[in-house]
Amino acid sequence: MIDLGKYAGTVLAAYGVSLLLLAGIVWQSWAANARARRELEKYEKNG
Amino acid sequence: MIALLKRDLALATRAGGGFGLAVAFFLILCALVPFGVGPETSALRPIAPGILWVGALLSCLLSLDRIFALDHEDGSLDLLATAPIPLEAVTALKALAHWITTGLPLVVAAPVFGILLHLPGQATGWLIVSLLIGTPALSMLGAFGAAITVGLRRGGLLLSLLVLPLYIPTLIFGTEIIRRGAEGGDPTTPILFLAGITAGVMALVPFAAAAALRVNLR
Amino acid sequence: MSLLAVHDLAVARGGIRAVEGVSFTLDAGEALILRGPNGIGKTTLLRCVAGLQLAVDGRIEMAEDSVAYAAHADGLKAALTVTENLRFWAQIFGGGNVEQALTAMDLTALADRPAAALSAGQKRRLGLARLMVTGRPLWVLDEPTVSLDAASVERFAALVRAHLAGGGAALMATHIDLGLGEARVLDLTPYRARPGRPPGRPAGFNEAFA
Amino acid sequence: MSIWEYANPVKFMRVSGAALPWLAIAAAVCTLGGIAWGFLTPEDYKQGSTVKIVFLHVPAAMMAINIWVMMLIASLIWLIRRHHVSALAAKAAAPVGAVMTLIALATGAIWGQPMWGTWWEWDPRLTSFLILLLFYIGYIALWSAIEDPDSAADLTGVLCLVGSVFALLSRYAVLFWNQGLHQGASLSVAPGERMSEVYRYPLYVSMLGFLLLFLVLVLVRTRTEIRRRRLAALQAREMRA
Repeated sequence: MIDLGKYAGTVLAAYGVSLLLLAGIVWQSWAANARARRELEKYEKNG
Repeated sequence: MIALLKRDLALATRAGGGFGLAVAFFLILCALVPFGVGPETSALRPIAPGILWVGALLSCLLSLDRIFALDHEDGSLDLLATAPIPLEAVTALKALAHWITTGLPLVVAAPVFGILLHLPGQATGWLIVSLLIGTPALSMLGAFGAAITVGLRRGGLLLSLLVLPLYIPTLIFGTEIIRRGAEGGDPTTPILFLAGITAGVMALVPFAAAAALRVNLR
Repeated sequence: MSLLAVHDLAVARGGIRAVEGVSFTLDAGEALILRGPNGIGKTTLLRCVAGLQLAVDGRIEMAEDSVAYAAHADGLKAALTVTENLRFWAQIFGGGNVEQALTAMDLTALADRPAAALSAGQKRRLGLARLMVTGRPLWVLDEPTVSLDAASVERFAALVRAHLAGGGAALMATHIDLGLGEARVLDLTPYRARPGRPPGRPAGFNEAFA
Repeated sequence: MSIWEYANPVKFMRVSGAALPWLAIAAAVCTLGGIAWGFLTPEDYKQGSTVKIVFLHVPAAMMAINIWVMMLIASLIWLIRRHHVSALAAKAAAPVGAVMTLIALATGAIWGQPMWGTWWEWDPRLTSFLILLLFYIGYIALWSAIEDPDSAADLTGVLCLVGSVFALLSRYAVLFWNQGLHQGASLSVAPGERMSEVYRYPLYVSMLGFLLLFLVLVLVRTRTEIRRRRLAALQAREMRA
C-alpha cells in the first residue's frame, strides 16, 4: 500500500466520491438501456 | 399595440389581478431578515443591498407564470398569434406590462424597505438606479421562462428553476452598484455592465420567447 | 381570385400525419364545412390554415392577415366588460365596428356587464361577435355552435350569411347541421393518412421512429 | 452519401451497436488506467498527496464544459436540420454532463479543504461550475416535464441556446464579482508554469478516458432514448389505427 501522508483521507475521499458517481451514471445508463430494449422486444414480439 | 399594454395593465389592477402582492411579499421578506440575522446595524448594513436585490428578484418571480398562462387558458394567445402584431412584440409588451405592474412598484418600495435594513443613506440613490436599470431584464427573462412553461400543468416550480440561473448576472452587477455606492466608490463600471445586459436581453430574448410560444401553440 | 387555396395539404397531430392530400379552394361568398369522425384532424387542419401550426406537406395560399380564427376558447377576459373585450380585439386587429357587432349578436343590453357574469351561450355569442370586429375576410371556425341554443344557432347562421354576402368566406368544422344549405361540405374521411412511414421528411418523433 | 445519413435512427443503431463494445473497452482501460496511474504518482513537494486529485478533477471539469458545448451543437443541429437523433443525443448527454460537473465540484471541495482551509470557497471557478450545474438541472427538468417529444425537443433546444449565452455571461460576471484563490488552468502552456511530466502523462490518459467514457455513455443513452421513442411511436400508431 502506498503512503498518502497526512492527506490520506482527502485523497481517498475524492477518489471514492468520484468513482461512486461514475459507477452510478454507468450503472443507470446500462440498466435503463437494458430495460428499454426488453420492453421494446416484448412489444414487438406480442404485436 | 398600446391596446394590448392597456388591457394587461387593466387586468392586473382589477380585482383578482394580484397587483401589489409582489410588494407585500417584498415587505415580508425584508421584515423577516432581521429576525434571522439579528437587529444590529452592524449585521444588517453589509447585507442590505444583497437582501434588497434578492428580495426584488423573488418578488418578481411570483407573478411570472401569469404573463402567458391566463391568456393560454382562455384562448387569447391563439388569437394574438393570428393578429397582425408580431409575436415578438406581444412577448415584449407583456414583459413591459409585467414590469410596470411588478418591477416599478418594487423600485418605488425598495428605498423604504432599505431603511428597515439600515441601508446607508448615500446608497439609496444607487439602489433606485440599479433596480431601475436591472428589473426590466428580470421581467423579460421571466417572460421567456413563462413562454417555455406555458403549456405545462405544474409549470410554476419549473419556471423558477429555469429563470433564476438566468438572473445571476443581473443580480451580481445590481448589488455591486449599491455596494460601491455605499462605500463611496465609483459604480460606473457595474452600471454600464448592467445596462448592457438589460439592453441585450431586451433586444434578443423576445425572439427566443416568441419561438417558445409558437412551439407551445401548435 | 379565391380567398384560400389549399393544395395537397398534409397535417400532423401528435407527431403523426392525420390527413393528407387535402385540396380545396374557397372563393369570396363561399362557405365550406369540414366533416369527419372525431380525431381525424379537423382542428389541426384549421389551425394550419390559421397559421398556428405548420403543415407537414403541401401549400396553403392566401393573402397575408386574412384569417380570423375562433375555437373552443373564446379569448375573453372575465374581469373586462363585454364592450371592453370587443374593443380590445377591434384595436388589435385594426378597426371594426364594435356597436354593429354588438347589435348583430344581440349583446347591446349586456354591453356593460363583465364577461364573468355572462352565461355560456352569451359568452359564445360574444366570441363570435369578436369575429366581426376583426374585419378579416376569411373566418376559420372550430365548432362554432358549441353551447348555443337553437335560436342562437339560427342567429349565427344569419351572421355567417351576412359575412358571405359581404364578400367574406368561412371554413368551419362542425358536427351539427348549421342550417347553412348553401355551404359546401368536405368529408375528410377519404383523406385519412395511410399508416406506415411515408417517404420524405417525418412529421414528428412518432413518425421518425415508427 | 452524406454524413447526415448517420442521423437516421436505424443506421445510428447499427453503427453505434457495432462500435460500442470496442469503445467501452477503450474507455474502461483509459479511465481506470489513467486514474490508477495518477493514484500512484509521487507526492508534490507543495501540495503533498492531494495532487493526485487532479487526475479526477481536471478531466471532469473539462468534460463538464465540453458536454454542454456538445449539447449546444446537437440542439442547433436539431433546430436547424431537424434530425431527431440529434435532439435525443442532446437529451442523453445532459445527465452525464451533470455528473461530471458534480465530480468536478465534489473533488474541488474536498481538495479545497486542506489547501484553502474550507470546504467551499466562493471562488469564481467553483462558482461558475455551480451555475453550470444549475443549468444542467434546469435542462434535464424541462425535458422530463414535457410529454410531447416534438415540443420538448424544440423548447429544450431554445433553452440550451439561451442558457449557453447566460452561462458564459455568468462566468464573466462572477470574475468581476470575486477574484478568487483558484490556481490557473492546470494545463497552461506558459513556460515556467508547466506541469511536471510525471503528472502530465497520466493526466492525458485520464482525460482521454473521460472523453471515451462520455462517448460510450452518450451512445448508450441515445440508444435508450431511440428505443423508448420507438416503443412510444409504435403504441401511438396502434392507438390511432
